[in-house]
Amino acid sequence: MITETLTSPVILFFILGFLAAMVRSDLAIPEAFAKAMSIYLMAAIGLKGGVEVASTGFTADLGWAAFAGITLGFLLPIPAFYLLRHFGKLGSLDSGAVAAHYGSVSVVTFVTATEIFAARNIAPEGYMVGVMALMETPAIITGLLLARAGMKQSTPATAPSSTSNLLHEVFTNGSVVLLLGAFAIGMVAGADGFQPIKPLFEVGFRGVLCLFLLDMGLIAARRLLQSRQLTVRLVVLAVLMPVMNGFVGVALGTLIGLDPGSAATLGILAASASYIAVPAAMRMALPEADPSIYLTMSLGITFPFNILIGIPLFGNVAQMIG
Amino acid sequence: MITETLTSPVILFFILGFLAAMVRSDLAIPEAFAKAMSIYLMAAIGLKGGVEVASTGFTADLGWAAFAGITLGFLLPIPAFYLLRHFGKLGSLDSGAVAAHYGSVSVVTFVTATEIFAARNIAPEGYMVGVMALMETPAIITGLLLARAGMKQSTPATAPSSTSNLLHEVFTNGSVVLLLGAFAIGMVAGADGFQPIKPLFEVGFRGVLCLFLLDMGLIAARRLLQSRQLTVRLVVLAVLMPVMNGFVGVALGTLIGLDPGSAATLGILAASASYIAVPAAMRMALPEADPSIYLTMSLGITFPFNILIGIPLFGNVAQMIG
Amino acid sequence: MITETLTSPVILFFILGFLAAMVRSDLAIPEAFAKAMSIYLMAAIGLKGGVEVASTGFTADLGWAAFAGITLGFLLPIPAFYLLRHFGKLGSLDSGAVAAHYGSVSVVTFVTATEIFAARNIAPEGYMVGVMALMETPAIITGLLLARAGMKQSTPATAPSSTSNLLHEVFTNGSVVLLLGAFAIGMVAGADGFQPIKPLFEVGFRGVLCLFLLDMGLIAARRLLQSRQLTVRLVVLAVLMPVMNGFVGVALGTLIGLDPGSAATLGILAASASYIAVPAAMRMALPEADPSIYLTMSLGITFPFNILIGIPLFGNVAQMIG
Amino acid sequence: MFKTYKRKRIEILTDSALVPRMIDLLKQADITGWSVTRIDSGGTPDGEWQRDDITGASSKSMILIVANDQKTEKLTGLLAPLLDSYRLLLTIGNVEVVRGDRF
Amino acid sequence: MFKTYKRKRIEILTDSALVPRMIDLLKQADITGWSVTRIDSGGTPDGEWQRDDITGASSKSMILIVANDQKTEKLTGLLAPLLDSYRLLLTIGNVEVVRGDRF
Amino acid sequence: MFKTYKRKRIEILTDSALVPRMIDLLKQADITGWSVTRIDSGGTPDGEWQRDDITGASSKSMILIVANDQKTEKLTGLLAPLLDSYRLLLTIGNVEVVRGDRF
Ligand SMILES: Nc1ncnc2c1ncn2[C@@H]1O[C@H](COP(=O)(O)O)[C@@H](O)[C@H]1O
Ligand SMILES: Nc1ncnc2c1ncn2[C@@H]1O[C@H](COP(=O)(O)O)[C@@H](O)[C@H]1O
Ligand SMILES: Nc1ncnc2c1ncn2[C@@H]1O[C@H](COP(=O)(O)O)[C@@H](O)[C@H]1O
Ligand code: NA
Ligand code: NA
Ligand code: NA
Repeated sequence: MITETLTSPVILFFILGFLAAMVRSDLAIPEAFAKAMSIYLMAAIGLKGGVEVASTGFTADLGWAAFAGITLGFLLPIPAFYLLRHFGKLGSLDSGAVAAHYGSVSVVTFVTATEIFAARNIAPEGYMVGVMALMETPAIITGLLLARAGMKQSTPATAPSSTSNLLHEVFTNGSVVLLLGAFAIGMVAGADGFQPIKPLFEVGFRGVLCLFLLDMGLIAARRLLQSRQLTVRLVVLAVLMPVMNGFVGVALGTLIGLDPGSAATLGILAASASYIAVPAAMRMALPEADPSIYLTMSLGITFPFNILIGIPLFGNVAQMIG
Repeated sequence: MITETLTSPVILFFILGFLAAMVRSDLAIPEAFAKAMSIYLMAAIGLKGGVEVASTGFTADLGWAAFAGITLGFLLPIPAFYLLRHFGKLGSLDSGAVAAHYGSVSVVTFVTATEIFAARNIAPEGYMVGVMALMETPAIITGLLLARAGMKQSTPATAPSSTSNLLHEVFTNGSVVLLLGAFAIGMVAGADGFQPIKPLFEVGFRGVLCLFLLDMGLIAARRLLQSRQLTVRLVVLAVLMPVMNGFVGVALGTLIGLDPGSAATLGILAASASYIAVPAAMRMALPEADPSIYLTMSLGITFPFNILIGIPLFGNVAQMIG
Repeated sequence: MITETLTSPVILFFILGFLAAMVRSDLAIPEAFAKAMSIYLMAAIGLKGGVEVASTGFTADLGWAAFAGITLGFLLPIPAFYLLRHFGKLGSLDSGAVAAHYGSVSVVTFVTATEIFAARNIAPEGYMVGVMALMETPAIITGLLLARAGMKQSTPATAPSSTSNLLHEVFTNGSVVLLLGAFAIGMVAGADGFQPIKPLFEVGFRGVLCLFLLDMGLIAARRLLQSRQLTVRLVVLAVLMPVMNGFVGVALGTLIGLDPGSAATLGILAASASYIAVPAAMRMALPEADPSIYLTMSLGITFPFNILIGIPLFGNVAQMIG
Repeated sequence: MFKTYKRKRIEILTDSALVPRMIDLLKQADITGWSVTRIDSGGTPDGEWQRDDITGASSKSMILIVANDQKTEKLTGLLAPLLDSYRLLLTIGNVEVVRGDRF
Repeated sequence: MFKTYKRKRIEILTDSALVPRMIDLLKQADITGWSVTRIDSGGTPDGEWQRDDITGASSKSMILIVANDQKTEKLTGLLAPLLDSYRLLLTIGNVEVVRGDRF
Repeated sequence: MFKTYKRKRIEILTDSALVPRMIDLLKQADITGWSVTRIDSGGTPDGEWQRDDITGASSKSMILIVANDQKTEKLTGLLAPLLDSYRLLLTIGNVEVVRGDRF
């Protein structure tokens, strides 16, 4: 599955971007365009998921998958935190911030995995989009609690933003609102209502994903090149945590009876680290944590690892144990 | 027709944007992307209108519709001005500026109405795009004359931009040039010439409209949240003026013999308030007028009103009296 | 062929943009959108070329075309330099900078030519995309050598960027990397791998080209309006050089046995002047050269000339002598 | 060594739609060099705003000008009566520049 | 003739994600007017960065404020303890403005 | 209370394509912190320009630097000979900063 993955144009564009940045090419995707593609991709997967759920209805599987996803979101940051603190030698602030990223999910890793699993005939269920949206935020709460517990003694000069502010920020986060909103629209509109807008959201989908991954490749490699804080231990963790979380996710998915594609997808969601919702939330809630640590680990190492190795790996595992 | 409207994805995306802004989500569409979608939509409708007219030719109906549109553009600001001045309690500068907005048209209201009327089998004639382009600017002239007449006594410190400057600005306004230009290209190219570029301009159309309305929902709600100048009287007028203008438009359209779809479209054009050409022109020509008044009324109230209620309303009225 | 060209929507959008800027309309395409379209177009043509070469394999023709293209790139700046220096009365710095532009190529001229030749049933071979990518940079080197030879005596205050820096910049130039990268992806993926992403890159292609040429029309005309350095002699050269280079290109293409479409394309590549890779490189390598001279000649005169006259002209010539 | 000159650094914050009008005033004050940059958001006692490219009517720009005292005086005189009605923000600071004769 | 007043021109360079927090502080210092513009790239001894809209976590903004001495003092006092941990850049310069009572 | 330090606020307006070259010069002057923002349009006696991302050759950026007098002096010395041929605009103003040792 790995070699098949590596000849897919979607992945090749990621590699192109990565290499271009590595040779310090000035290739650049305008940020407004990258943001636009990100919005398009989220709207498209939200709609498709909602339309599918409109036809299958709310099933027990869906309920279990949602429950498993939220549970993973809340719990995965805990072992991550201890690894980061004790093996990674990070302070508790930084450990909490990084742990929150690994408990949350990466939208584009999910989308890429869905495409690759679909091409291998193990497409996940439509409701997994909803599961992903639900997994975006719980880890933020756990990560913050861990960070604050660890730094109880030292009081920052000004109070960090109040808990109510933070909860508001977390639940009205743009990507969560867009994913769940598009999901709801898909459910209300159903297959018939989706028909007239389907062309844009289906025809362009994979091509846009290519261009978006081109940009992600550039961003990932530039993060790596510009980082100076990265220790060997942190690099190890940035590979170890997705592997651990991914296995837990696949196992849990299989245990609750999901089909192999959905279980593999739960695995890749667990394995992935957030690059949209969590960095922004951490910057606001823990401004003293160093963003270059969490961005470099999440975007520079874990993201490429998942795209190139994690997706085929968890796909294979889910098919073997499923 | 209203409930049908409310389950269309196009409208649902508008509502999603509106609600997201109301709960103060940080969801945001990059402006360059919004502007790009606006250009795409204008090019697409201009082309389609031109291609249709190329096949039907210039008919008497077209001539009458154009005449009716221009007349409405020149005259509708007059009653609006008096309502704003005497019922709305605005000064003559602000009254003139707001009146110009309500005499002009909203491109995206037109596009949304066309989509909804088409889904109800009362698609307007292709030439209505041209009529819309012609209705963009006359109200600017009337609005300025009214504003200047009202403030004759007080001379501003520097002369506002000269009349020739203003006329130039009005006739070379980007949206007018693009709409009429694309219309002309559609007419020259005809159905055959349009064939090779049709995929982009047709496949994506409704999907782009969804994403654009998502942004308009965000903009409309944020306008409402940020406005402080809005009085109850102005809110009343922002609903009353589109209803009045819309009925006048439908009636006039039916009177000159347009089919119900085109008459309903003339109604919604009369009912709609400009959000592109006129605000920019007013900021230049009447810099002393308060932009937050006209933008909040036009974008924050009248636009959502027309999208949610005006379109189905005038569609029904046109079908009843048509 | 010229009148046919002039009624193609692609060309009509260019004319619309040109006229809009000439009447000083405020029509504007957001730059992020223009840049995005440029990236899309390069990715699309790179992919298509690569997929075609994947099926035809590396042929002798391909090798000859690549060799001819690179040779033209290195040599065409030399006569251009002498014309600019002695007929155009430019200094050697400016002559070298302008000559580099005319030895290199314009991506969008190539794309437009390909579309028009395809509509005339003389579509060029897929490998011509690769040839174009190879022709982007050699002229930069020749242009710089000419400029530096001419100004040997006068040493600039600080050394211009070192040669190794410059070579790096030239070979990692974003557009070169993207074109060759997408070409390679197309070759690896082949027709089958291209299938899933084809919709985006084919459906939208001509439509995007229309909107991009609309922007190029605006840019070209604004360049002309804003330029003050342009002499009659330079205007003459901005038309003469593409004609000369184009004839050389068509003749060479025919001589090495290319089909008429590919020979015509080699002609238009030779005739075209760079507007992406070279201006940026010149600004860095020869900051003392005046950018308004090379941008106005390349974008303001040669680009419109090629779009309106050069493409049909070299198409006809290639068909006659082919 | 190079010599530096004292000049004024003027900032005019204005609606983007009014930039062309401001540039006319610059020219009336014999100022031939300026630079414009977009402002993304801001606030006043009345409320907050974000740049929005759709209407174009709620986007603001900053015009930056380096000028000598005399031109600055002239420009300030031209702008002062408009500051309130056009909602402009005008600041004047001191800077040193190298090629003084250009400003 | 018009009269000019001496006021402070304050620049705060901060992560875009922290702009709302900064605006809260401005309000605490009785400052009701500000303007925000995006910064595209920059560098520190630790390395260089470019604006990136995908994560949003590595984009920076500049907040520009014109204020009188008293408000400036108050704001600086509120900001000083955060400068290091929030990685802010704060500069205070002198400018002249026309409508002094507004700031 | 916090102490403030007098530092220089330097602005370099340059072609975006030349920003990397300017950053090399900053480093030569021992300056390790800077911020870059895009300029959207401008004018000179020769004509007006707008930012254009297609060619990239007609877009300009402003580099903002806070530095102490000694580094400023050094940088000005490095830049002075290039001002004309590179068409740079250089301004130097006074500001107060809080953490003076950083600049
Ligand atoms: N006096 C000035 N104030 C502000 N910006 C200026 C001034 N003079 C020139 N500029 C800017 O610097 C750019 C280059 O100017 P020049 O060196 O004259 O080609 C112009 O396009 C303007 O954006
Ligand atoms: N004291 C200030 N400092 C910086 N910007 C300001 C200040 N006051 C107003 N502004 C900006 O100027 C714009 C117009 O202000 P106003 O004239 O109050 O409507 C505001 O939206 C802010 O972006
Ligand atoms: N001396 C300086 N002049 C201008 N900008 C600076 C300076 N030092 C730091 N910056 C900017 O402030 C950001 C944060 O700096 P730091 O607090 O060192 O992480 C940098 O990325 C720069 O964009
Ligand atoms: Na995860
Ligand atoms: Na109207
Ligand atoms: Na050429």
